[in-house]
Amino acid sequence: MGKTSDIARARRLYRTVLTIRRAEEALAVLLAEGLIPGFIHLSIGQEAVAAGVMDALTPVDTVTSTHRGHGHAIAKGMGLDAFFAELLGRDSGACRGRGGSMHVADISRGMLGANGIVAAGMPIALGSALAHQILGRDAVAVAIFGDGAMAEGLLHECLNLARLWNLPVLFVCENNGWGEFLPTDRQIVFSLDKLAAAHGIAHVAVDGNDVAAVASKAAEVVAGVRKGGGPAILECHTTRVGGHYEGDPQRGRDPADRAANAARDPLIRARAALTEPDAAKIEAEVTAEIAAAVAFARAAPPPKWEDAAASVYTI
Amino acid sequence: MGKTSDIARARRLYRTVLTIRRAEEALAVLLAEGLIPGFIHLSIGQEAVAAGVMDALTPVDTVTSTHRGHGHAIAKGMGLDAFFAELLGRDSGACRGRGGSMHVADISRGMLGANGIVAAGMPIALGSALAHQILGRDAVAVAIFGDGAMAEGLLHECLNLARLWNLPVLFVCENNGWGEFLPTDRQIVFSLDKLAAAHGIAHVAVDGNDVAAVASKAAEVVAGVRKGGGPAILECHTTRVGGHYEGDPQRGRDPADRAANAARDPLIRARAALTEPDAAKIEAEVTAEIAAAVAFARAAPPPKWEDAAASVYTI
Amino acid sequence: MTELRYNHAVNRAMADAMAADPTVVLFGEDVAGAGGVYGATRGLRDKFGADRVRDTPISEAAIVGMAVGAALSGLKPIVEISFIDFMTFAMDAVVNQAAKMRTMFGAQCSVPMVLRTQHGGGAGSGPQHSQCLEAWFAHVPGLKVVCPADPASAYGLLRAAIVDPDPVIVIEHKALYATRVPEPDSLPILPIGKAAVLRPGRDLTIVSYGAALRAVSDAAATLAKEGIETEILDLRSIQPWDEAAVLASLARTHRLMIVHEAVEAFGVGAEIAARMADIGFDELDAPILRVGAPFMPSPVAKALERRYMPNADNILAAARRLLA
Amino acid sequence: MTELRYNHAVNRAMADAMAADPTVVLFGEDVAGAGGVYGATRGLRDKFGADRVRDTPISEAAIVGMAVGAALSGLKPIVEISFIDFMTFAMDAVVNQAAKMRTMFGAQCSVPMVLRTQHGGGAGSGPQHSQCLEAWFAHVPGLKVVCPADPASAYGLLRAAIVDPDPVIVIEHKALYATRVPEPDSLPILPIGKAAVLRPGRDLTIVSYGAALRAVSDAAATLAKEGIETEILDLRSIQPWDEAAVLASLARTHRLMIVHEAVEAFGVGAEIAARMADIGFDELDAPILRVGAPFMPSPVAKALERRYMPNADNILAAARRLLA
Ligand SMILES: Cc1ncc(C[n+]2csc(CCOP(=O)(O)OP(=O)(O)O)c2C)c(N)n1
Ligand SMILES: Cc1ncc(C[n+]2csc(CCOP(=O)(O)OP(=O)(O)O)c2C)c(N)n1
Ligand SMILES: [Mg+2]
Ligand SMILES: [Mg+2]
Repeated sequence: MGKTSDIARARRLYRTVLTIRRAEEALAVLLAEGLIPGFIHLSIGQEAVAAGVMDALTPVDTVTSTHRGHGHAIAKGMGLDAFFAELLGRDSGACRGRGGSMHVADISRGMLGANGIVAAGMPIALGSALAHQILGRDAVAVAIFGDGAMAEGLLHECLNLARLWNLPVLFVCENNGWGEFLPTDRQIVFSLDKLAAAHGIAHVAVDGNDVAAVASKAAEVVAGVRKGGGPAILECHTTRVGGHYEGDPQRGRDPADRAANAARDPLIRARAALTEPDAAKIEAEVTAEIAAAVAFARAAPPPKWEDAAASVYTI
Repeated sequence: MGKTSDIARARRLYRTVLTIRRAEEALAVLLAEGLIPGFIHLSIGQEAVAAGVMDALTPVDTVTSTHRGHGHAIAKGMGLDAFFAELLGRDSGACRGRGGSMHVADISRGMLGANGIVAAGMPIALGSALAHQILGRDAVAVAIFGDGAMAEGLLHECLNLARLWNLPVLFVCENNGWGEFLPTDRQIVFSLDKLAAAHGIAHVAVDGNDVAAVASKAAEVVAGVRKGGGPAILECHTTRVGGHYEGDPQRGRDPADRAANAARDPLIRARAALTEPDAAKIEAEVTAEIAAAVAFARAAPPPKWEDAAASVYTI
Repeated sequence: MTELRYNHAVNRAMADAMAADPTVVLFGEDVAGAGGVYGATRGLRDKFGADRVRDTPISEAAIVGMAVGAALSGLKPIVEISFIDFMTFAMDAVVNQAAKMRTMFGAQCSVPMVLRTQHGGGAGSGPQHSQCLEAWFAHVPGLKVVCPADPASAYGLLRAAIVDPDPVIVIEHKALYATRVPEPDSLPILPIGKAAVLRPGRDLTIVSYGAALRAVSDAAATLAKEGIETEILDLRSIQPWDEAAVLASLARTHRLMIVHEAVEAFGVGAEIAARMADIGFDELDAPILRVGAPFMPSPVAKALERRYMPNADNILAAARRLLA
Repeated sequence: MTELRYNHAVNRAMADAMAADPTVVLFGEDVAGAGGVYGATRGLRDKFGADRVRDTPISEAAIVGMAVGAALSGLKPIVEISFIDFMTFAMDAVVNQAAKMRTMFGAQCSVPMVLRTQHGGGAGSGPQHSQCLEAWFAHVPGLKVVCPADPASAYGLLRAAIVDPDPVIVIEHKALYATRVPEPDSLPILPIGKAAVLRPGRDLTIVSYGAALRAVSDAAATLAKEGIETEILDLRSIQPWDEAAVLASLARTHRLMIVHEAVEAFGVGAEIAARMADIGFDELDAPILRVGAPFMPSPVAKALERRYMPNADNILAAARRLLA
């Protein structure tokens, strides 16, 4: 890859990481104002996974995500207006205010939804990959899951099926060491590399807080899957800076752990690849974009009750 | 082990293998006569697993079984009268005619039931092991499953939990190469030994048609589990001589496969460990026992409708 | 005379749909090689290839979840779960994913998948292989549920389910697969949500569906000998169900009974009775009666299962109460 | 004045049961260290030890199946599934195993397990975290289902569930955990299957349960101002439910409405209405009305969720129809 494209990529990745960070920071404010229905799970500290993985995908590639899916949606191309309006439950939201934080989806861009059910996105990605395969599309499906989801039987069913049918699916594990309120080393006895080996599935590990590393590993692995090499696993070691949900008092958490996370901040590391003027320019742009989208969402009208029932079935 | 106990064991094991074989042969006849409700899955060719594993257990040890569970129930000590009467749906059956073939259970002997749902017995064994652990019982729980069940997520959830909590549970795989009507090599991409290794669980493989080998391996592995060594897997390579259910036309099956199975008959091999008079004596006894039990069951009255509703809840 | 068997009608519906639309695919345990436990998928792999007709491992949760994803990405998957009892492993994909996606994604997409399964007793299959769980699915907004009672319905409703843009659960009945009728002149696609009057009558209405209709017909024949004319409605669709047809029949007979094989308590009959106790109240000349299975797991012993399932005797007894 | 909070009542029920019986154990996701998503299990591990109170991995199917096995082998497990929506992964263990074992094993054993979970909306939790799925479990012979609406019921019914020899599903409500009442003088164990008259009245009967009772009470207060006296029944138990109490109330008021937060179609109200349209038919002076959620997944937007859930306005409108 040439120098220019290297720089372009670094800029692009930094922009995505930053957009996710600023968007989620804005969400925390909106939540505190009481504008967001329900609870939200922020991905602060994990943004490089979303940015790096989605950088390797085309618009026709499909993604299923998790309860912590804001970053994935943004990185896959969901517009910020639609994103914020959805989070605020507005009619102009991506899902017309029906889904909210845990269900941000943009089917036209291959973002098949965040998901409120742990592990549930994985077989959906598998099915999407099956469609790619049968319809002869030059496309891959990506199943994002957290390390906590390794305890769900669904992961294992999906790995077996993916390998058996040689499906063009990439499993991306966001391994942040936590599953809800408990460290995953107290939940899971096996490691993903050994599990992958048992299934004959390629496993690649990467520092999930180094967006350049994620992007280049993802590009490599996705290329293999795209060529028909069958399923693969990309395990991204990352950090959940906050609690499980925004507002989580994090009773059981060691303060040292939080400090260690701060030192690995993917945003700072992504910025280090840029010149100061480059970074500052992107920051100004992103700040303006977020502000505009938040303003749009704040002003957006709520959905109308009269329209709601009409969407249950296709008319 | 001394010579006398070796001989005693060989007799015991042959008797169990033979009892299961003759019992199931009798079932085939009873089914053809229209006396058995529903369909039945025979374990002909797999009897050495039941006989060998149960030989390593005490009455307080618990077992959960599969849809192909006749042999497990008999080997765990279910009386033949109760067994046949249950298969014929009689009131004196082990389950008073409510369960039938797929639900033979004898809780007092630690036989927690055959199970019509693939993989469903495994977490039940886990729970039983948890009770043994918490109540400080000198007991193990055994989860029997077929190789087809390896595709169910439940197996994977159970392996993880068993290891995490160091539960006294032995997973016994009856690997007969089939899952319903399809060879399991077209269903499952991983092998149990590698999966076990990924979980840090001991895995022991054995020729499941050599009852002496199964018994001695089972004794060894069960002893380890009993001592608090945590979960283990015993994989028994065995042969399903018949189809999935009795009467299965076995359309997709290679005749060569059936012939190969016959050569590995566990009954013939178990008999070879005995003198001719020894074997003949056991055969005479078993034949008489089965005949008596079948006669008992044939004559046994059906359950009364009036009693049925009373058992739904505990009174 | 050529005849049409129920399982062949199911098979033909899939074959015709697959021939008409290359995005229709079929997968499930033993559907390809073995042709399904009840033979309903036999020959389809040979006709349409191993790419479109696939045997799966025993992984119900993943299989159904996969259908959801396939439906989102351009296929029209048909997935077979061989016994409705095994749906207990796949409820998330059906209920939390397929049923909700259209609404929770703001109508960005449809989820055009069909889940074929079968329910019911009478075959001594025991408590874990005889359940009728359709009421669960009928309670879930976003799903449609049909229960074909005869070969023509099996064909017509399955074709309708496959072209329907939303998730449809097609529940066949194990005791019906071998039933046959004379080959019909035509096999139309039947609309989801429409009931059929199987027998007109003026004295009482019996609403039923699936295999229970046989006992209902037997009872009606007995009543007819006594000069009592029963109107029999085959619901065909459980969700949505044909409220207008039931109300119209009630308005003719003023007496209503609902019969199904599922457990009576909290079953499908409850909804129909409840709805008619509201919108049909003024038409009622007698209590609304239901006949369903008693509140116990289905027993395996033949002597018990016979009594457990709704039969002509139960129905007659209820009819006499209704007409008293 | 000391007060009793709903989640503390749940906690106390478990603590008292665990103190009284060493075979009672508790496990579930984040119940031990974190004390549960709604704080209902806080402190129990400290009191009873890490052997009896355990955090599990995120493996709902295995967890519930494990409870079944533990119950068969001498423990009285309480398992928490933090949202009823996640029960979709654990239906086999509840429905095919726990519910059926006593019957299908010929009454050799009981399965004394408790499954605690919570349902319901009003918190903007969205379509996959707001469902009310109690009707599913009520349809399954062998299960008992309770829905406590207040702190004293939360205590009394949970204690009853724990001593009950059969599997009981205890369904709390996320919007109730923080509600409080003055500390009662005593906290009795409440019988499963008995309803409570929350408000006596002569003009109409409203049967409800769980958090929906708040809207029912509001509506009744409005009606009272107009001189209309509503009798309110809190069912408390859904399976078995107190048929005698509902019938007795109907015999006093001759008008019946059922209100719940679950989707109306095929919901709990259907069974109650259907039953009363049979055994209570002669008492009815008006149609039986139901108020429940409309047939759509619950939406997350506040403006929609408010309208989606049954509220005093819906109930008043139905009451006026009932009294017209
Ligand atoms: C089936 C299911 N079980 C439990 C939950 C509750 N829950 C939401 S997120 C979560 C933790 C999942 O772990 P991981 O995927 O690692 O997510 P992280 O906490 O790291 O975001 C749990 C248990 C759920 N949403 N779905
Ligand atoms: C959950 C579930 N899915 C499917 C079935 C149908 N079924 C019964 S036995 C069986 C095969 C299981 O494979 P294995 O355990 O290896 O049994 P084998 O055929 O060797 O006896 C299947 C698919 C079932 N009973 N339960
Ligand atoms: Mg995590
Ligand atoms: Mg097998």
